[in-house]
This record gives sequence, C-alpha cells and structure tokens, in this order.
Amino acid sequence: MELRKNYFADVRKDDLHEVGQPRPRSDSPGHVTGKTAFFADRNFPGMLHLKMVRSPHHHARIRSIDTSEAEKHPGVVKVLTAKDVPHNVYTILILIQIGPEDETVLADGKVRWKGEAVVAVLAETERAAQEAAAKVKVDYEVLPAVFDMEEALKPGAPLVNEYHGRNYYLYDSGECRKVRFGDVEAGFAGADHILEQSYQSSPIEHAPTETTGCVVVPEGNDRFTCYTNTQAMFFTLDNASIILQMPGSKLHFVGGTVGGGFGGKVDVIVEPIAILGAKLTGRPVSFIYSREEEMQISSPRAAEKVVIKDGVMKDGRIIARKVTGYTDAGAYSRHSPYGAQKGAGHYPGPYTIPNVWIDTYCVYTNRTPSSAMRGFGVTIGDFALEVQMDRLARLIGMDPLEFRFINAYRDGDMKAHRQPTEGAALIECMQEASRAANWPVAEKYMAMSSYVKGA
Amino acid sequence: MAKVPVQFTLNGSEKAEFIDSGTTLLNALRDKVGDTSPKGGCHQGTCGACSVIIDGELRLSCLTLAETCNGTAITTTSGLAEGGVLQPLQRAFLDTFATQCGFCTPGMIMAAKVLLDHTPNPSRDEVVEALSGNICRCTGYEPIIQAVLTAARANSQNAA
Amino acid sequence: MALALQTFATVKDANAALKAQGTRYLGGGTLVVRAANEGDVSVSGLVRSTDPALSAIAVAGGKARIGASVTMAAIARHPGLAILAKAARAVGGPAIRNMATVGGNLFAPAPYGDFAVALLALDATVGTEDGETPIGTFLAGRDRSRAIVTSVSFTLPKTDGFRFLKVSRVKPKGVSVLSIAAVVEQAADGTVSSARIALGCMADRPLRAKAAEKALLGRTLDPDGIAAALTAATEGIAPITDPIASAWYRAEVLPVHLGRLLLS
Amino acid sequence: MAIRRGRGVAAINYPTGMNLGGDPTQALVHSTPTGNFMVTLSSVDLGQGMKQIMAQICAETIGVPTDRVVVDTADTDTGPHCMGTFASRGTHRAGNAVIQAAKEARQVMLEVAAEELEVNASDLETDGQGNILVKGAPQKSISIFDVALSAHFKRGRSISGRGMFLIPRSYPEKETGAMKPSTCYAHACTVAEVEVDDETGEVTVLTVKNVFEIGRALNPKMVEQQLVGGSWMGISHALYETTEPYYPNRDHGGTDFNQYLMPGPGDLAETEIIVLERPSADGPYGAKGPGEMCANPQIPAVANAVFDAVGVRIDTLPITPERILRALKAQAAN
Repeated sequence: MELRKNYFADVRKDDLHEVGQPRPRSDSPGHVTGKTAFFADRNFPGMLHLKMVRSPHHHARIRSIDTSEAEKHPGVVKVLTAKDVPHNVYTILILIQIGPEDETVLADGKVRWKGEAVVAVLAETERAAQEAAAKVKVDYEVLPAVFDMEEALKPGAPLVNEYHGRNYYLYDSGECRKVRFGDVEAGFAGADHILEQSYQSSPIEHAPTETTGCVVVPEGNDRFTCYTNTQAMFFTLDNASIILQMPGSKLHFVGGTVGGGFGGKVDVIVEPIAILGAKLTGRPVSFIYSREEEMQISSPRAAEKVVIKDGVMKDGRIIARKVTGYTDAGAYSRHSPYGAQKGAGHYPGPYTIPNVWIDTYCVYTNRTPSSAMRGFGVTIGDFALEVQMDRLARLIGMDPLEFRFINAYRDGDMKAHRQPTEGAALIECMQEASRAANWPVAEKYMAMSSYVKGA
Repeated sequence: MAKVPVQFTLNGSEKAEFIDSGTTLLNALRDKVGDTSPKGGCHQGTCGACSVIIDGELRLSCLTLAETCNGTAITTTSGLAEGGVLQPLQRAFLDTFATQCGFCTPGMIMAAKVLLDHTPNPSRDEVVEALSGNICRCTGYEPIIQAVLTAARANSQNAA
Repeated sequence: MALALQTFATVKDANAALKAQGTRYLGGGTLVVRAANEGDVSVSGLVRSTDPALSAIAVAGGKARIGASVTMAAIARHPGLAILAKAARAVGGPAIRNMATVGGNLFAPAPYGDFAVALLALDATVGTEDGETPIGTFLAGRDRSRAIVTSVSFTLPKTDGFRFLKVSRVKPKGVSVLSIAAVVEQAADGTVSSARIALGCMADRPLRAKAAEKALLGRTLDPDGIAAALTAATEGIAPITDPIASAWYRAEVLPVHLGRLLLS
Repeated sequence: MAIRRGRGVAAINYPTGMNLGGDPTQALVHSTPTGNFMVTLSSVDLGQGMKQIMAQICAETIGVPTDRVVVDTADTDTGPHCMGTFASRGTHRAGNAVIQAAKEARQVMLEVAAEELEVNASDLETDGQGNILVKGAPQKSISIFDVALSAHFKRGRSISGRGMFLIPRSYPEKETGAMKPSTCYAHACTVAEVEVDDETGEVTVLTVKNVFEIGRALNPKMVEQQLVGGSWMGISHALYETTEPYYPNRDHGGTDFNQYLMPGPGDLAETEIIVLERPSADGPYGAKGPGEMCANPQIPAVANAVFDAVGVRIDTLPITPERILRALKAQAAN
C-alpha cells in the first residue's frame, strides 16, 4: 500500500503521534497463540444444545405440530414452540420505529420460507437434539409460493406476509422511497441518446469463518449472561428484551470478539430463543448455527434488480437519470426496508446530474429473509451504475475514464437528495488511478480538482 | 451412554479422557481437554479452522474421531509458543498483519507449520498449496501467504 | 441412538458388524463423520478395520494394488505411483488428502470422486472379501454395496500414457466442474491403438466416454484427429447440476477440456 | 482457443455511518491510579481492529503512547451504548465518542498537573511519551504516572471523561426525497485487468489497481488489511459468490465452502492499493469509513474488463463462466 500524501496536503495537518502510525494489533498475539476467546470457546457444565426444526416448504400452512415423541427422546430437556415465546411476532428495527412487526421467532400457523424455524429442541448433546428434532411431526398444507420479484408485484400473486398485506414494504412515501430532482422527462427529451438497461444480482452470503451463535448462562439471580458474536450489543439485547418481555436489566451481553461479521450478525435470531431456553430449563444453552445454516438460513445480501435509464449528450454530460431499484427482502423485513431506501440516497452515484428520478422498492418473496451486508444498499447499485457508465461512454465514443471526469461530483454540487456535495475526492481518485494503471486521460482532466472553483 | 477411554499426547503432555464413542477429536479437545485453539468453522471438512497435526500430519479434527487417535502425538496452535515466546511463524503472522478476525488463524498456522516442517524454504506455489484447505474471509489470503514466506526466510536465516 | 465406533482387527469381523442396521464403514471420515456432524441420524454405528493390508501399497511387475485405507497423500508421495500423483493431489486440500482414502473415493458422489475417475480410466478392479469386481460394475452397483472394499488393483500405464485433468472454479483446491482421466496408447506411427477415457461430473458417478474412445482409435492426437472424439464425448452423458456449474455448462466445456487434455 | 485480455474501470463513493444518521455511540475514558487509561465501550470488533484503533485514538487525544491504553468493550454491564458495528460506522462514530471522552479526561489530567506544577492548565502540553510539560519550559514537567497518583490519592479527582456522538436522524421528504443520508463519503477508483478464455468463459483477474480516499489512515497497516481483503471480496462478488446460483429458482444453494465459491489462494489478482487522505470535517482525526466501500469498485471494474476482453455484457451477478459462455454463443449466433 502506498499513501499519496501529495493529494489534499493543504487541508491536512500531518502532526499526529499515535494516529497514523502502523502500530501492531493488540489482538494479534491472542490469535496466533489460539488464546483469543470467541463466544463458543466458553464451555459450561450442564450446557444444553439447541437444534431447530425447520420448514421443508417455501410456503405452507401449519395444520398441527406434534412434539410428543421428541419430548420423550433420551437426553431431551425441553421442546419449544411458538406458544412458549412471550412476544413471538417481532421486527428488529422497531427499536428505531420502523415497523410493522412481521416475523415470528418460531413459526405460528404458517411458514413463509424454506428453512424457517418452527420448533426448538434442547438436549444434553447435539446428537440427542438432532435425533429428537427428526421426531417432531409437523403437518403442513403446502401453499403456492412466489420467488420472482416481478411476479410478486403482480396482482393475484401469492401473499407472502400478511403483516404487510402486500408484497412490498409501504413507506410513508408510498410503495417506494422516492427522490425527485429537476425534470427527468424534460431531460430525456433533450438528450442526444437514451440508454435503458436492467441489472440483476442474486443473494450473497457473508460466509464468516465463525458461524452465528451464542451461549447463554443463567446466573442464578434471575439474570442471564449471553456470550454472543452479535455485531450490535444493545440492539440485540433490547430486541431480546422485547421478544422475551423481560426487563433489559435481566440481560447481560458479552461479546466483541467476532470471527468475521460483514453484516451477517446484525439480525437478532439466535439470542432470544437461547435465552428463553436457558430461562425455562435453568441450564446453560448453546445455539450455534451449523455451516449449512450459516449458508442457507442466515440472512444473505439481498438479490437486487436495478433498472437505469439515462439521457446523455454527445459531449459526455449525463442530463437525466432514472433509477428503479428492487430489493428482494425474502419473507420478512429484517433490515431490508432500510437497505432499499439507502439505495435511494445513493443513486445516481457520485455524479452531478441535473434531472434525477429514483424509486426503490423493498419486495417480499418466499425466500430466506435477506438483510444487511458490507455495502448494504449500495454494492449492487454501484455494479449497475458503473457498468452503465461504461456503456454510456462507449455509446458516445468516449473514453470511459474521461467520461467519468466530465460527470464527477465536486464540492458544492447539489445532489439529487438536495444536499450540497462536501469533501469530494472522486476526481483525485480517478487521477491517481489514471497514473497507477497507465490509463492516460486528457490534461484538462488531470488538472481538475474536487474543490469549489475559485474557493 | 458408553464412555470410551482415549489417551494421547497434546503438545507434549499426556492426556487421558473418557469420552462418548463417536466424539470428534475437535469436540474432545475443546470440550474435554480444554484446548479451544482448534475452531469449529464448519464441521464438514471444508474450512480448515479445526486443523491439528497428528503424528506429523495435518488433519481435520472435526472429521477425526477422538478414539482413533489413541497413542498419537497431537500438536495444536496453543502449544507452539514455548515459555510464552512466539515461534517465528507466529511472529511472522503478527509482523505481516496476517490476522484480522483471527478465527482462521490457528488452523492456518497448523497448515503452515506442517509445510515448513517438511519444506523449510517453500516456493510461493507450495505455500498456496499448503494453505488451500483453509478458508479466510477477511484478508484475501495475500498477507497470510506473505507471513509464511516471511517465516520461511526467518527459519533459513536461523539455520544459516 | 448415540453414535458409536467399533474397531476390528480383521475385515471379516468388520463385515459381520456392518450387517447391523444403521452402521456405516469409517474410512477417512470425510464422508460419514461429516454426515453425522450434519445431523444425519440414520447413521448410528460406525465400523472400521485396522487390518494392515488395508493400508498397504504393492507395486510390482507393472501392476499396482492399493489397500482401501491408503490415503490420497500416501499415493501422491509413493514413488511407484508417481503417474497417479496428479490425480491423488486433485482431491481436497492437504489435510483432506491425509484422511481421504481410496476406498472412500469410490463412494463419493459427484462432484467428488476425482480419484475414482482415474481408477475407472485405469480399468481397475475393486477387491472385497467376495473377490474382485471390474470397477465399472462396482460403481454401477455401489449404492447397494455392503461389503467392505479392501483394495483396488490395476495395470500401471506407460509413463506418457496416462492423462488427468480436473477443472475447478477455485484454485488450487476446489471441487470439480469436471474431471477427465485418459489412458491412451499409441502405435509406432502415432495412431491411437487403445483408449480409455473416464469422466467425472458427467453423471452422479464416474462414467466411461465409450463413443469418444472408439472415435479415437486409429487416429492421431492432433486437432483433426481428435475432432470426431470430441464430438462423440458428450454421447451418453448426464452431467450433474450443482452450485458449481449447470449440466448445460458441463456438457458445453467437456469437449473443450477433453481436446486440451488430448493435445497436451 | 483464445485467451483474450481486457481492462475496465469503475469509480464510486460510499457514505460513512448508518444511512440517515440517528445512530449514537458513547464512550467512557478513565485513568487508573498509575496513569494508564481505560476506554469503555460496547462496540464490537469483527476483526477490523476496532479495539486497536480506539486505543490509538484515545492515546493521541490524551497524549500518551498507545500501549498505555486498554480498551474494554462489548460488555453491556459496563460499556455504554453503541448502535453496533455496521455501515462503516465503527471508527467514525465510536472514534468521535472516544475523542470527546478523552478530551474531558485530558482536561482533568492537565488541571491536576497544573496544581502539582503550580502553573495554569492552559500552559501545559503532553510530550506523547507519558509526561506533561510546561510549554516553553520543558524542564518543568511531571509524569502522567505521578499526576494520576496525585489525582487519586491526594486531590480526590477523577481523571475521566464521557463521550457521545450522534448524527441527528434525517427523515426523507416524502415527495422529493430530500434527505441527509450521511455527513461524509469515502471514494474509490479501481482499474481491473482480466483474461477471458473464450471457449470456457473462465475469467482470470490479472491485476487490480485500487485508489481509495478514506479521510485519514488512522493505522496504515490496518487500513491496508481492510483494503486488500475488501478488494479480494469485491472480485469474489464479481465472479463467484451467490447462495442461489439459479436465482430466482431456489434449488442448488451451496451449504459449505466447497459449494459456496470464493477465490482461493491460487486465484489472487496482483493487487495494488493507493490511499489518499482528504480529512472529513466530522471524522475522528478526519477518518471516514473504509470498511465497506473497499469491496465495491472491483465488481463493475471486472464486469467492464470482461466486456473489454470479449465484447459481451454480463449484467447479472455473479459473472460466471456459464453466463459468459452463453453470451459468447449468442454473440456468435448473431
């Protein structure tokens, strides 16, 4: 890595002592000696293992659940169903007033995705829990399912989630988050070329080497210590408190040493049910996702569809951009309504365009609920935007890098969401990339600056 | 449930435990012996975080039944530093900033140790091959490859 | 039922114990221990044999006999089996190769079982207490096979007569998009006198490319000479679709990779 | 067969912190009796190095070496609230909270030192080595060790401070979408060079040259870790990763690291990282959040490079050999 100090030297004082220094990491010695304690490295006498019975269907009504054989299985201590969960219908962003509550801790009457948790089995050993889980009988009436976002948005599509009553999230702005800036249709009308293109992704897993999990220990004083690899301590504690209808003061969360997160450990999934198990049995409880669960049950990055329509001039200026983004939330909201509207704030990318129209939708389908991941709401959008930029440049016969200089945002430029640009550095990044990659651009672009002209 | 005895040396010290038949070496080491340096990243044999050295060979402790290890000598990452002094390989992981979350690190170090034990001056390709059964999601592998090559250079300098 | 392991000194005793319901043979553990870890509760008993013959490699008179418990690592480093080292190293990473056995590889469903593809091309025989079975017959019936595999035997090909290729998305260790093993012998004039080609991932288990073999006979190993074989390579295949690749893709690139292997 | 080469570029920006703000983080800092400093948080280290960076920020602010600072974090019985580690917010939000708390603690420390040295606190400075000096008269000094002892046992002062950082939440205007998603943005530009096998659709990424503007590299080696790992993940996203390879069909989802594809140590592109620093107005020592954005620009850069190489556009992620081969066949058919 090279630090190029010649850029922005006028706005930066390099007078720091500790900051800016390549100090060794304080956690590394623990890692290389195997001494670092991850949550699962704590073992407690009498610890129970929790295994989940999961839906084999994408969408089904639950006619009945029979746990009697499982309860009799040797080593089984407790079997939990929806009725055992004090506040079974929840949504994690309710803490920042984003509802409605739309997800069940344990399925109640219905499953909406293949893999959804239905029954929790707690047993002396993992093996006993697995064997007992195989003995739980669930009678399902399979329902039509919908997997394609466009299909889901059509009239008459199977309804994924009754708590929403429609297959998309309803924002205060309506069926989508909107940004309206300038007059996009007038922009298209005046453009030399119009280019409309659709981009698509499929779900992506965080795949941390350490799977999601927790170990919960009853402290004997009506408090419970939860060793967890959550990415958000109080967010998880407070949601667990709501789900369990238990004062937060009864909960003690210990974590902060996590084997990779990438956004995959911000859903509150394992902790509430494990705490409930510890409370109802009085025993320590371990609930750790298997690798298979991490890959297919834990929330992935959402699949997205992004449709971009641009109006561009022969001289390289983009004068109108319309973006329609669809986020495949799967069966439940989790963080997806937030991610979808983050896209609305991000488009049209780091470019100054006078006429912009953005709609971003959060769509429900019968698949594993998606949620946050590194680059949440932006990563797939950037793929779409930057491939579109390449296409536009070639359409008008311009060098793709030079085309970006022409449109790059600079300090003071008004963004589509009506914030003036501050602290821009896109131009300088492109100038340095031009040098590093030996991709020459015209001298006028190398002479540009992100600073406000004359300031 | 029938318990079976297992006996092996772990990092040079004798261990004997009664375990449930069918227990994996990973679970025996972590839950019975108390050595949590091997990590359970997948229990499928696909991530390498549980790697240990058994009689000089790299093995996956998650797929090895403990009772098949009777009489063996097992090495784990927790046993490498002697008297609190890091081995050159461990030192190299620090110096090249080859750890991030640290979960894969003990397994990576095991894989690298077996390589360097047999091949003190490996080529880059040999390092790549040696690490190929171990997943890292944070680093992009390059710092770990550099750590192993750095350790190899340190080894050869010590030998010379 | 908790999982329990029984160890026997002889294959005969182990075979007897395997008759109990829910028992599986424990080789290297890469298949059955994984299944147990993943919650396959149908496996309740594991049986193994420590018979030293299972771990023996015998190479003599141009023939090789490999005990079923011999690991991929042991094959890769055996001087008499150098010709197979590439195929043995195609299996897993270093730790897996120290565990995965020849016997186990015969049972590994596609996309696994790359070494079995090599054995199929070598026209190996599979040994059990009941005798020797041609590998093709064995693979076809492996789902019903209960007797412990004790060995595989085959005639060693000439040094330049054996070719092996594994195509993976991930390098250096990744599971197969496809694998190809070929034993091709050429007459003095360079024309192909005999050919056996085995394919991995072109069905749920290794498969012989018999039409391609036939199309190669009497031809030379150059672009024109192999053209008919490449066209015939996809006859009778039913490639798997999995997270690595679709059946369509595997069928499309099979002739490409076979061509590269034959011309290499 | 032909191996065809191409290159592509992409430029991006990325917001620091939770979208629309409203995401608080608190910190507490206090001195031990012998002048070591404890930072108490509930922020989570995912491997990115939160603990180390908070120690360096605290040390810089108080004016002591980093090894005099201990970070105690992620225990809800002791640590004050942090919204969590996500959205590239950890360093920015927690860093600001630590600075505020450390400044308050430093002020008490200087006041105690001033009493001991019988000067005004405003006339004192730290030497970064554990001593407090009188400006312009460095021979007149006291160690922080002695200051802490004095504060604890003689003067009854708590050398401590509280920090809280909150970007007020922005609510998007319904019809126009006027809003404030973030207060600062990191930037990047990546040029990728690839080879494409036009008979199999296989892509080899030869080089990626990444330029990142991240405000301030608080620990350059740790920044490098993030950026190198992120660049790898970007390439991985571009070419390999998905839990549903046949989306929207749900079949054949990978359940292990053999089936869930990511580049192995034998697939690494030659990676160059260049860092620019335009300090952000509200960042801790100018830092922005680099953790997420560093994995974004490689995806379109690789996609554009594939087009440059073989003339087909793959608009669906991941850009698999199959998608390329299908497109090449369609191209040939036309």
